[in-house]
Amino acid sequence: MSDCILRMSNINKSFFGVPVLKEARLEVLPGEVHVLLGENGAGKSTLIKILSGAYTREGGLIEINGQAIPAISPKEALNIGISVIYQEFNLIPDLPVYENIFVGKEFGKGIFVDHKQAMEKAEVFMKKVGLNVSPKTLVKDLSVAQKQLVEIAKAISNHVKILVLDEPTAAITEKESDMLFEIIKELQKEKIGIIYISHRMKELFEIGDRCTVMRDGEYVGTVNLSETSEDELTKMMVGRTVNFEKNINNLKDNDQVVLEVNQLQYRNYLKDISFQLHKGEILGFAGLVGAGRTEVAKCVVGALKKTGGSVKYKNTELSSSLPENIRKGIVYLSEDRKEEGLVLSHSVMDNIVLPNLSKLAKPFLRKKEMVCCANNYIQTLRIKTHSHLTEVQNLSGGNQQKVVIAKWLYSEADICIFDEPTRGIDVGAREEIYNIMKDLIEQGKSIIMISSDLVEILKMCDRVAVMREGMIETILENNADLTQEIILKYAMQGGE
Amino acid sequence: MEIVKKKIDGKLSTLTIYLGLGVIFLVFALTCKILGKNFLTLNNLFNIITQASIISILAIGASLVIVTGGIDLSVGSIVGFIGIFGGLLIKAELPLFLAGILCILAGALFGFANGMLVSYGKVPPFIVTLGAMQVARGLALLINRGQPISGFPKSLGMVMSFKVFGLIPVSVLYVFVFYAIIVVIMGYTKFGRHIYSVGGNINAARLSGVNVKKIIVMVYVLSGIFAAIGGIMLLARLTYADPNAGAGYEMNAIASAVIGGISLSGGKGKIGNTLVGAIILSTLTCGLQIMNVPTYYQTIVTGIVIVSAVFADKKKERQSE
Amino acid sequence: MEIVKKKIDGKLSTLTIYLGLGVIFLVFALTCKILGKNFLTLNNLFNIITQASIISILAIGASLVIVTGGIDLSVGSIVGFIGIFGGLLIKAELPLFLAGILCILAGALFGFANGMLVSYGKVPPFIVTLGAMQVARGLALLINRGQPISGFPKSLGMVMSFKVFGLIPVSVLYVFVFYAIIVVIMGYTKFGRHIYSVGGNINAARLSGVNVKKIIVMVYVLSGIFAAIGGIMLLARLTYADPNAGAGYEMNAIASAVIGGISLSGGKGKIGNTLVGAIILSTLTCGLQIMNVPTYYQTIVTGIVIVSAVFADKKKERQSE
Amino acid sequence: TETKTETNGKNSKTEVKENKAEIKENKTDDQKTIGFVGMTLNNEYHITLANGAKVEAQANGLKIEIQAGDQHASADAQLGIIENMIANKVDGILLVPSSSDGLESALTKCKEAGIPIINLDTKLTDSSLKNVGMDIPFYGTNNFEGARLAGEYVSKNFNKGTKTAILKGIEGQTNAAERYNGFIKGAGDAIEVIAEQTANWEVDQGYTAAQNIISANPEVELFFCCNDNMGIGALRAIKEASLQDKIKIIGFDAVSEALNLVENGEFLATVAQYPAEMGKLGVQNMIKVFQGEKAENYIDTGTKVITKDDVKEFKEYLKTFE
Ligand SMILES: Nc1ncnc2c1ncn2[C@@H]1O[C@H](COP(=O)(O)OP(=O)(O)OP(=O)(O)O)[C@@H](O)[C@H]1O
Ligand SMILES: Nc1ncnc2c1ncn2[C@@H]1O[C@H](COP(=O)(O)OP(=O)(O)OP(=O)(O)O)[C@@H](O)[C@H]1O
Ligand SMILES: [Mg+2]
Ligand SMILES: [Mg+2]
Repeated sequence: MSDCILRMSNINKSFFGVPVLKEARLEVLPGEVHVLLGENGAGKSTLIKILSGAYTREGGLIEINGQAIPAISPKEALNIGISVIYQEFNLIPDLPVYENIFVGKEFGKGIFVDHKQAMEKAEVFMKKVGLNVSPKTLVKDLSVAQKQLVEIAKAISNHVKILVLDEPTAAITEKESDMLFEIIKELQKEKIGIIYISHRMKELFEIGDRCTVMRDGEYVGTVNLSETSEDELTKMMVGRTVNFEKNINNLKDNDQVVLEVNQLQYRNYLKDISFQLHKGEILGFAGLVGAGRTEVAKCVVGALKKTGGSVKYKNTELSSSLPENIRKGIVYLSEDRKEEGLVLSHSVMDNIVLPNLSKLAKPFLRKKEMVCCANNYIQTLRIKTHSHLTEVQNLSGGNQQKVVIAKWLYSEADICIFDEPTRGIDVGAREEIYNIMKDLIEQGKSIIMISSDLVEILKMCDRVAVMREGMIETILENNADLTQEIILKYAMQGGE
Repeated sequence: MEIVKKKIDGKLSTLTIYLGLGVIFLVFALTCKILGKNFLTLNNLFNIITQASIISILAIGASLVIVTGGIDLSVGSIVGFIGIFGGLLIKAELPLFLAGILCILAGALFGFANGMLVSYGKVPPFIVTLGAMQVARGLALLINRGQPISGFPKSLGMVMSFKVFGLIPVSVLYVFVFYAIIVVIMGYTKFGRHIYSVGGNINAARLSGVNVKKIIVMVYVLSGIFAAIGGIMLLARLTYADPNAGAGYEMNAIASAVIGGISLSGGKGKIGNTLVGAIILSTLTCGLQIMNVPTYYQTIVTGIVIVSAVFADKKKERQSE
Repeated sequence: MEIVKKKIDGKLSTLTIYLGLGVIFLVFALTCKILGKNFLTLNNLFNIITQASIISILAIGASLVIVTGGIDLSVGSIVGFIGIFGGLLIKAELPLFLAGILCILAGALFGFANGMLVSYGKVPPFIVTLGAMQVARGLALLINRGQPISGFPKSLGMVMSFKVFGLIPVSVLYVFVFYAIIVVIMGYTKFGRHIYSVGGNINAARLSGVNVKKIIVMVYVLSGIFAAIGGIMLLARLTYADPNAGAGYEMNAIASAVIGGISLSGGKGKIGNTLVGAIILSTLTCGLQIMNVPTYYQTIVTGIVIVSAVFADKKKERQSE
Repeated sequence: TETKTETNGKNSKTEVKENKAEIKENKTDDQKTIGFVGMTLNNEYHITLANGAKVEAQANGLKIEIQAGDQHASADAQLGIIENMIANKVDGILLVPSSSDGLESALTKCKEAGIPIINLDTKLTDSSLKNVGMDIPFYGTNNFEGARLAGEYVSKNFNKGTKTAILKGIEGQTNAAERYNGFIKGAGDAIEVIAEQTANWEVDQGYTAAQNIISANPEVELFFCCNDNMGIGALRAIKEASLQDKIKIIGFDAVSEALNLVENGEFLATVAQYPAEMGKLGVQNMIKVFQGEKAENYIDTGTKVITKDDVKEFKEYLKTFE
């Protein structure tokens, strides 16, 4: 095709001598949403980073509008009109939202910046993406989802020819996703080429035109999304099909309450949170961005100091000491793997064993056992890594998330609170994780699952608590009648 | 409502440091009153700022470097080197103005070497500037074989001791002019905002199109230039060049920045407050000396007051836990 | 194959620092040979380690603190304080052993205060330990009115100068024993891994159930204890207590750690390499003094060699861009 | 020039009287205050100097404010102290300068404020005094002279070409240079300098430097240490190498430990100055200035090489200042 806006061909890239991209290809037409699909670690983000100049390629050709592009710096890429929302946030925590949106392309005359203009312009973009905070808010004070919205605003504020979105919806809910799709459709009209990466199969069909599938750094094929199905794509991606049926849980013990939360308060963010968790139950938490689900979880485990109410674990009041609660068997998997989940500069093994060192210290740590257990999880979760000693920051996003999951699985806790556990995880691996959750239930453990992915909530949970503006709006039984629409209605407007 | 409250809180927290300075002033003024000493006189206020002037100029450079997440240990030695270098130039009868320019160039050169090694060489700033500190001190000793220089023309002294309107020491003006400029640069220019972004998240800054290496080099160059200016000021203040001059100044400069709330992890802090930090340090020295507190106690009290001032400043952070 | 290559690469990169030390040794040995001086003798090797011994012990504490992302500027002053404090105790005829215990307690107390202010008080480590540095120095001067102490029993000197098997100075043994212990602690205990995690990502560590505040306090306490041990060693080495002793040691200790590859941003670094860093520094001093290089050049050469050594070490990082 | 300065002196005296009137209003008593600006108070020599002044001032019913720069002994710190003393309206200043020509700015400020100065210990250079147009009395001694005496002692008692190592003070300091030069001058060809290193006045650095010098030059016979501290360090290194019989040490300052070491033969000699005397004379003459009399212009407090023969006597003399 000669009229494509972007053509990448025969792209190679290796890290420390390990090839990651092997003759990878991608062709994008103007005005199309081109989906890039592949398992965790397939090389999608790497391909994108080569396009944006964040990495240098080791051979291959990049053409834009038929013109070959040499190796370029991120700044040059931006100038050409390549705008990228990276999978890992690239925001500056101590600068306000509006400055983050325009960093590197500040408004103003000569050397000076015009803060006022920047703020006004920022508000326009923020409104577009549905970010309802003051533009002066510091980015570090935002929730993960809000940060994602800042990234989107930042990307669309560029004058773009090619827009790349690397898992933009992994951390946001339906409402914001819909706004994003509106924006994308607007941009399509301007004949912009859009590359879209996501592991949420459902939305691909909603937004995408064509889809390129990658496996192990290689090009597998390109298909028209209107002519294919989820199963077919999954097969191209992981080489097998994956079932998507509702999980039916017979193990739930309604008489045995393991966790009882009563009138929990947290400053002015949470009001009167009350719920019970039963033995062998998966309790889902749904809600829009900023509804306060994360705060509930953090107050329960003691990562935040609650300002009122009580949390009872097996009929005894829980202290607000996090290490003590972890020892008792209540663990929290953070939604923010970069800030709170992982020590990025440490190895896969060190991250997995970190919460579990007490088990391994007798009194000296037994390295063999550590290696053994790390490799065990690398296998069962199929974490794609060179070895257990690889630094986590060198893993792909989804594989990093698997490390976070591994570290909490290994802790063998009684109550697991998983906050967006499958954020950025591919369909195949998602299934493994669901299976592991089922195993946990079978062992008599209980799970609270916070997720922005309603498909997953409906598939896994026994009951669903829907939150809105710091309160639990309702708790719904997950029976055959429950649909995404019902949950969304409660999340957005409340019960009335 | 809440937003308003938050705003006031925010303002207050940047005000804590001024409050701290105010309290220190008040305590000294009262104690001195009781002891029958003069503390709160206009002349003494000028003294305090003059005594803070050199450190506060160095502290500008220190702050910039710290905001990018680095550190500059070389400024004290550069002060010493510039004294001898400038001294030799003046002795060779170069016009003061030209000597000044050459000194600033020399300072910029040191800074440039530091910046290149940090940004392109990937050597940690601590090591680079520790090395530069030793090289500059060695050169200060070497180029005049360890000898101090004296006997400068009167005009040199006027560079620092001249009084504007016969009242305000010019050194006080330098401080306010430089700080006014740097506050504008940091707050209202692209360069300033880029410095914050580099320190806040270097990868994000790079991927957003900020030329991070250039920014880092420029910041070290500026630090070198301010060190040179400090060196010239010290030379003029003493009309004497000592190859050992400036030893330990880097620590005072860094301390001023950190007391003023510049975070050593980078990306954060208001540069104007650095001046307050420097003035707090010199107020302490001045006040304790006027009260004739024995030297040993002075050290102890200074240590305790610095920690207490910052401790008070962090009240909010402690509460937010 | 590739994995093997990577492993060797990894090993090599931790080896660069040893290589650097090797090169420095070689250069000195050859030059001294030519100049007809003795450098490569067993006795001189022991000298080098003995001369590095105190700094290398302090550098253990410095490294621990740096791994948590902090810094400890107070150790040099604590060395000075402990000299006078221990000296007074010994003069008061306390048994050496008991005096030693009390010194270590005093060091631990300083460290405890530092740690509490850093972890619970949220005061930046730089400020806390700068304050502690001044307080400790003031106390060192105060408790004996600025006077040194001398005339200690012979047995005190033996604490450092005793030779095991009539050959190996006991100070060399101290160094290796302490490093052996700390290498095991950092690599093979829960406490050690927790220290790394706190420095790597304090939030992640906290949410993983690490009691980060306790870890931070303990690390500063350890730094205080190692400073006290260094102070006792210096007292024994000189059998003379000088209230100014140890000034500037903190910088040498931190430099040793950073040359050894401990990252000032925390979470990373092999503590064993800190010892290599300390030995590099003392080899430089020793070699240059043996060659009788004039002081000016010594400072300059030391500065350049330190930067070059680390520059060579960062080759890989530069390439990976 | 002399007459000129005298009128200057008178001027300042009248100004002092005005100040006095002001102070009377503030203070309840008519006590005069002397400001003592030390080089540092972190070592024995300077503490003794300050104590000499303090004891004398108290004996005469005067107030004395003792301040000093910290370990760096910098001219800048002293300038700050003097500025603060001027602000605080002291009546006279005893100055132990950190360098002989680094305090011109400070002197000018005192002159402008009309505060009389007496210079102790380290002499301000004539060119400095000329530059600021002041004539300042000096009581102290000459470091060069003291070191030269030590050198002469060596040339009398040692063979020609004695292999000598010198430990120097902080590079660039006036005292350090004078002591080094004086010794070289006095010793002449009696010594062959085989090594010289800076040990920054510190005990531990003296120890390290001596250790390295000994291992590079086992033939060394004499250490001249520009202060006793470095000598104390060198002694440790020599003892450890069991070379006490072969290597002699000469120090400088006559601090108490050095005197003990001379007494028991571990130091060959040390050079004594009379710091307490300087402080005492300073106060006595400042009183004269206060009373409108002329201060003694120059008193050499003398230096002496203290050896085993006269160490007892010298210790007796020191006792009178305790
Ligand atoms: N900086 C790096 N250093 C070493 N290896 C890397 C680096 N970045 C990526 N890799 C490796 O390259 C492979 C591809 O990573 P990439 O991030 O492109 O995957 P991805 O397709 O985006 O996966 P995900 O869906 O999990 O985001 C992974 O195996 C990863 O370990
Ligand atoms: N410490 C804090 N300071 C300021 N605002 C806060 C703080 N903690 C929480 N908030 C605000 O409280 C709201 C609830 O955030 P939270 O992260 O719990 O939402 P959530 O339901 O988990 O949504 P998501 O995870 O999808 O973003 C957000 O608007 C967030 O900005
Ligand atoms: Mg990816
Ligand atoms: Mg959340």
